[in-house]
Amino acid sequence: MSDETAAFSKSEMMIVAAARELAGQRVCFVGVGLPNIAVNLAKRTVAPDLELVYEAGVFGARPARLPLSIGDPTIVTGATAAVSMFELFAFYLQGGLIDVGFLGAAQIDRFGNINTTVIGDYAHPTTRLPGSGGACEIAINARQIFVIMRQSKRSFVEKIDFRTSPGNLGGAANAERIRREQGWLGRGPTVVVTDLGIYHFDDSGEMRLDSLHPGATLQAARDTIGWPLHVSPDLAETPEPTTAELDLMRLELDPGGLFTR
Amino acid sequence: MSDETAAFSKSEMMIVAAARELAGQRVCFVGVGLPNIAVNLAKRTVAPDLELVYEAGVFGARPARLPLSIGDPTIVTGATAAVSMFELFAFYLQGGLIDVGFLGAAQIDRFGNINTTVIGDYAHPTTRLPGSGGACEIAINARQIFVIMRQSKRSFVEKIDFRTSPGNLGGAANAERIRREQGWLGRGPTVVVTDLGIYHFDDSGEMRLDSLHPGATLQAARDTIGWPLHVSPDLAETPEPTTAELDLMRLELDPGGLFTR
Amino acid sequence: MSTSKVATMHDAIAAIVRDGDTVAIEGFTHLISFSAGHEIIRQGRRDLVLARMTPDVIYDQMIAAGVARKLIFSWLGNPGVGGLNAIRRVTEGDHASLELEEYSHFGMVARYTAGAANLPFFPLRSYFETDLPVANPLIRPIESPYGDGTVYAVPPLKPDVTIVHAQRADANGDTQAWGLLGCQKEAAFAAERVIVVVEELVDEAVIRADPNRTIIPGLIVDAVVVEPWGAHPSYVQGAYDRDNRFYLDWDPISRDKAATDSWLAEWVHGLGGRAEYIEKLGSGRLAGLKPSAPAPSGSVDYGEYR
Amino acid sequence: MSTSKVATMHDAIAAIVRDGDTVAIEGFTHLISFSAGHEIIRQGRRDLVLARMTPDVIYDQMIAAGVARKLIFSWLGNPGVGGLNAIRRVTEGDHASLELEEYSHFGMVARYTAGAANLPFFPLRSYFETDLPVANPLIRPIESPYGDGTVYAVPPLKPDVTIVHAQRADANGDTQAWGLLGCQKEAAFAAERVIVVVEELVDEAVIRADPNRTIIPGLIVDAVVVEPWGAHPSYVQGAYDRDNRFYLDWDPISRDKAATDSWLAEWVHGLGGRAEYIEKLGSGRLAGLKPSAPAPSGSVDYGEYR
Repeated sequence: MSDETAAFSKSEMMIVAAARELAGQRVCFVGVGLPNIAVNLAKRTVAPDLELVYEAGVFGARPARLPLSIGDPTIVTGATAAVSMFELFAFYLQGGLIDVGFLGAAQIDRFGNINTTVIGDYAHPTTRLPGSGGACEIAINARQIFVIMRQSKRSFVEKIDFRTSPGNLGGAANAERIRREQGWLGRGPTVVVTDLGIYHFDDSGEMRLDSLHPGATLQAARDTIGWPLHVSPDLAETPEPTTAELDLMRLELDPGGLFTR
Repeated sequence: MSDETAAFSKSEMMIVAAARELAGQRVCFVGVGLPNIAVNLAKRTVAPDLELVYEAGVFGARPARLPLSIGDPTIVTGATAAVSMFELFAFYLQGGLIDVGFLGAAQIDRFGNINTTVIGDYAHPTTRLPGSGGACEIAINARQIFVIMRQSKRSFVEKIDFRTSPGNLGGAANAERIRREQGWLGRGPTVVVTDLGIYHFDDSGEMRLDSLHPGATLQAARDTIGWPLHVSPDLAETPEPTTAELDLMRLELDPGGLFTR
Repeated sequence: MSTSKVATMHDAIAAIVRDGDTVAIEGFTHLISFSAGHEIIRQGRRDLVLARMTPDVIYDQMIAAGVARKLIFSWLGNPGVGGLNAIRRVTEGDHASLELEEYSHFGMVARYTAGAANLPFFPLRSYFETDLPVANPLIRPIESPYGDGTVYAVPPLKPDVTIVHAQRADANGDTQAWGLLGCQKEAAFAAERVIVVVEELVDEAVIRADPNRTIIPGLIVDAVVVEPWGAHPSYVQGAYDRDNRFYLDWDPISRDKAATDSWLAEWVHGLGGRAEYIEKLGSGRLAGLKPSAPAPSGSVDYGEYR
Repeated sequence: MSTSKVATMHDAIAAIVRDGDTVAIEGFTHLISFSAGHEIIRQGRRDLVLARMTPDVIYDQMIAAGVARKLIFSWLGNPGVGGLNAIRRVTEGDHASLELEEYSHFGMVARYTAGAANLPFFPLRSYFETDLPVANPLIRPIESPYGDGTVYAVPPLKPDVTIVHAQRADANGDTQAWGLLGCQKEAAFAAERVIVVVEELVDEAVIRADPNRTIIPGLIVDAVVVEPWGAHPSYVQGAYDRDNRFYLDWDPISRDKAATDSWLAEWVHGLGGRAEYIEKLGSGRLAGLKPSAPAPSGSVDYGEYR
């Protein structure tokens, strides 16, 4: 077991676990960084018919290599459609055609509300983060939201410094009412994949640990989360990455190990 | 004189007079029917650099024949740009890029307000007309409006049955205030060309006869207009169509005589 | 993704268009699916709400055939010819039996855009100081939140079915068109169900070779009907011209109810579908509608990036 | 119409970009006019309000050079690499000297769209239940006139100058681009003045052969600058790839103010223009950025109609 777990990195496990959650999904809005490699891995494994949508204005991308960033000529060549960003955000995203929006975060709270704007005070932040990009509208309009990020007490916090992208707000009841009243098409966050495990959201709209990655411990999970951890009564262990999954990441998607080391 | 006037039709004189008014204009929004042939004649005579814009979604049309209607494949082939109607109406027209909007009308009043919707009561009209099409937004957003239509007591009326397209509203002062307050980019109607003469608008925003076509009389003009006619103190006579203008209409633009008879 | 959506017009209309539906057959003078309109008549649909910027001859025929209870439009005419006489018969005087909901062209485009974008309204500068908001109370004023005046709003239009004709699509419904694009993209994204009728069925690779040319993704398409000449008597850029004689001939026919009914009996009910219609028109008539010469766009290079 | 607007980058920037202007160099990862940004630095413009969805390395360089007083944006980063360190130096902590006006991507696209369409606002479903309207009071709620809830509005953005890079244009400024189109069309129509920088100057006939490919008409263009490789280190679909090494190298350089200044001295102030920049980069570096193979779009037929 230890040998085998030594055979893959925590990042690789995280990416593989995120990719597997996409099984059965049809249209996925791809974010920058980790989501980019996780979705491209899913497309090559559990979800070959997955339609990749890039906010840059591409539907049905067939990237011949792992895109270098959120925009890359390889996502256009051979795609079904390359459209203006107005059309992408208005008709595809706000129009309700996106099944899964994949987001990263600098800070997330127990209800899946996300901060990617600032750490500290908005006017004089200690750290100025990238900001919303498309995250704010993805969180509101995609049918469901997957989050992929590493755990730490700095990122899994009791209270986020700035709400860039709404999750389950103050809890499920409140969130469902507001989403219904405002005519939002999305139901918010459903999955959070970290370097330690896989979380889903319980009836109260709060994050619940459903699966621990091989080698990860409950204690490690608790030590890197800023609120009392909810653990599923039937906590599972995440199946290890397969050789096929590892080879795809290492040989094809990320030979440089930019994301997987 | 009578021989010469016999050498062209009233419609031909009307179209030629309208075309000449386009001298010096740059971007013209082309309407259906008479405006279509007048603008295409101007492009071949007094305004060779005129950019033809069709509401169907064409900028910089180079029609190889007189377009059969407001949409025609000949306005696309060889054009500068073929765009969606959203882009045409939002960016080109409402965005303020159109110098002259050319309109026809079923009814027009002394202030250049236009009706192309119904004759009689709206719910139970005696005649159901085509409606606005793009006329309502052309009247509001084009920098100035040219009107081309035949005179008759039925069409030049004291009160129009329905205001489809705003002109000088109740008069120039009122119209200028509203256009300024509402951020309209257009200044409204500036020219009306009929089968009898050429009208411009005076300081009060009312139609004034500035030129009578050859063979037309003041009496004829008065008999076919539903309000006390304002006549310019220095009333001119419209120069007759040249052989070149007539040949263009008869041999190239409208060999069938659909508009010119 | 690779499942074929190719269907006959009969099967597509039978499965997708239902009595009472709001149906938009869009295409601004260009790419008008007369073929789909005729099949809707043939299958005897009733109580349809027909939406279209320019109802054109196809809606005059459909309304003459009694398929519709209401018309949503912005310009009611036989382009370049005159009025739509069958529609006038049911909208003028005390016989007015067809419900009308009327906008301007930009208002209709804005309605489809709001529908496609899941917006509760779309703002535009039209309508101020006109009688249109009186005639149609769905055209409503809205204050700018920046204190700089009032504009008008139109509500979203979300057809149950949008039907468009295009030059080509693949079996998945990924559709490309060129020439006048009208509001087909907006009308398709706004719709619950979409039927695409094409001149030519092409391999997916043809579509993917020029992704900027795609106007409708298969993602929102329910059926692909392959019917060359399906837009006659309207035109298809690069394929055939408008059959203007047809538009001119329709004027006297449509002025007389009996003549209209017998035209429908002969050219719609009397035929099995577009193939028979084309055969009846005759190859001579069609040959005269071909472009006088080709006008190639030329090719651009997207480049391979591995 | 036939008067040439072709100018050198030096002359175009000198004539069109003024101190204090709101300037938008748009292009979403694709077609970013680094060349224009460098010329603006070289000519020492000051107090600019820089607008751009993704400020990217070019605005990090321009802000490091001191041309800007304010930044309007939606995503602040070095795509695929990390942060924009020069901008962070003037936006973090008590040194925060650069004014920020922040939206989401759709908010920025909507602002340009409202600007291009002369609308007083543009509605969208973003922002509800977020802190963005608190951080930016220009993001305001607006009630639907149809009684179905509240959405948010953003105000129009009308740059004094919009600068875009494209594959080709004619001497009149009629511009065609393919691949990612971002919001260049909206940003250009929204602007008072427009500069188009192209890889290739083509005859008007090339543009007119494919009117659906035109994104910006010469009507709104003030200058056409012909500069192959003008978008390096960003990419041009079909012409060259993103120079990722440049984006990676910029990270350590931009972390150190002195290193940043010496980079600007060497690569911007020390050079006369893009031609010298390209020569300094070296043909080997550029050769490695060419696509691995061509990927032709294929040609479509518009047809001649006489």
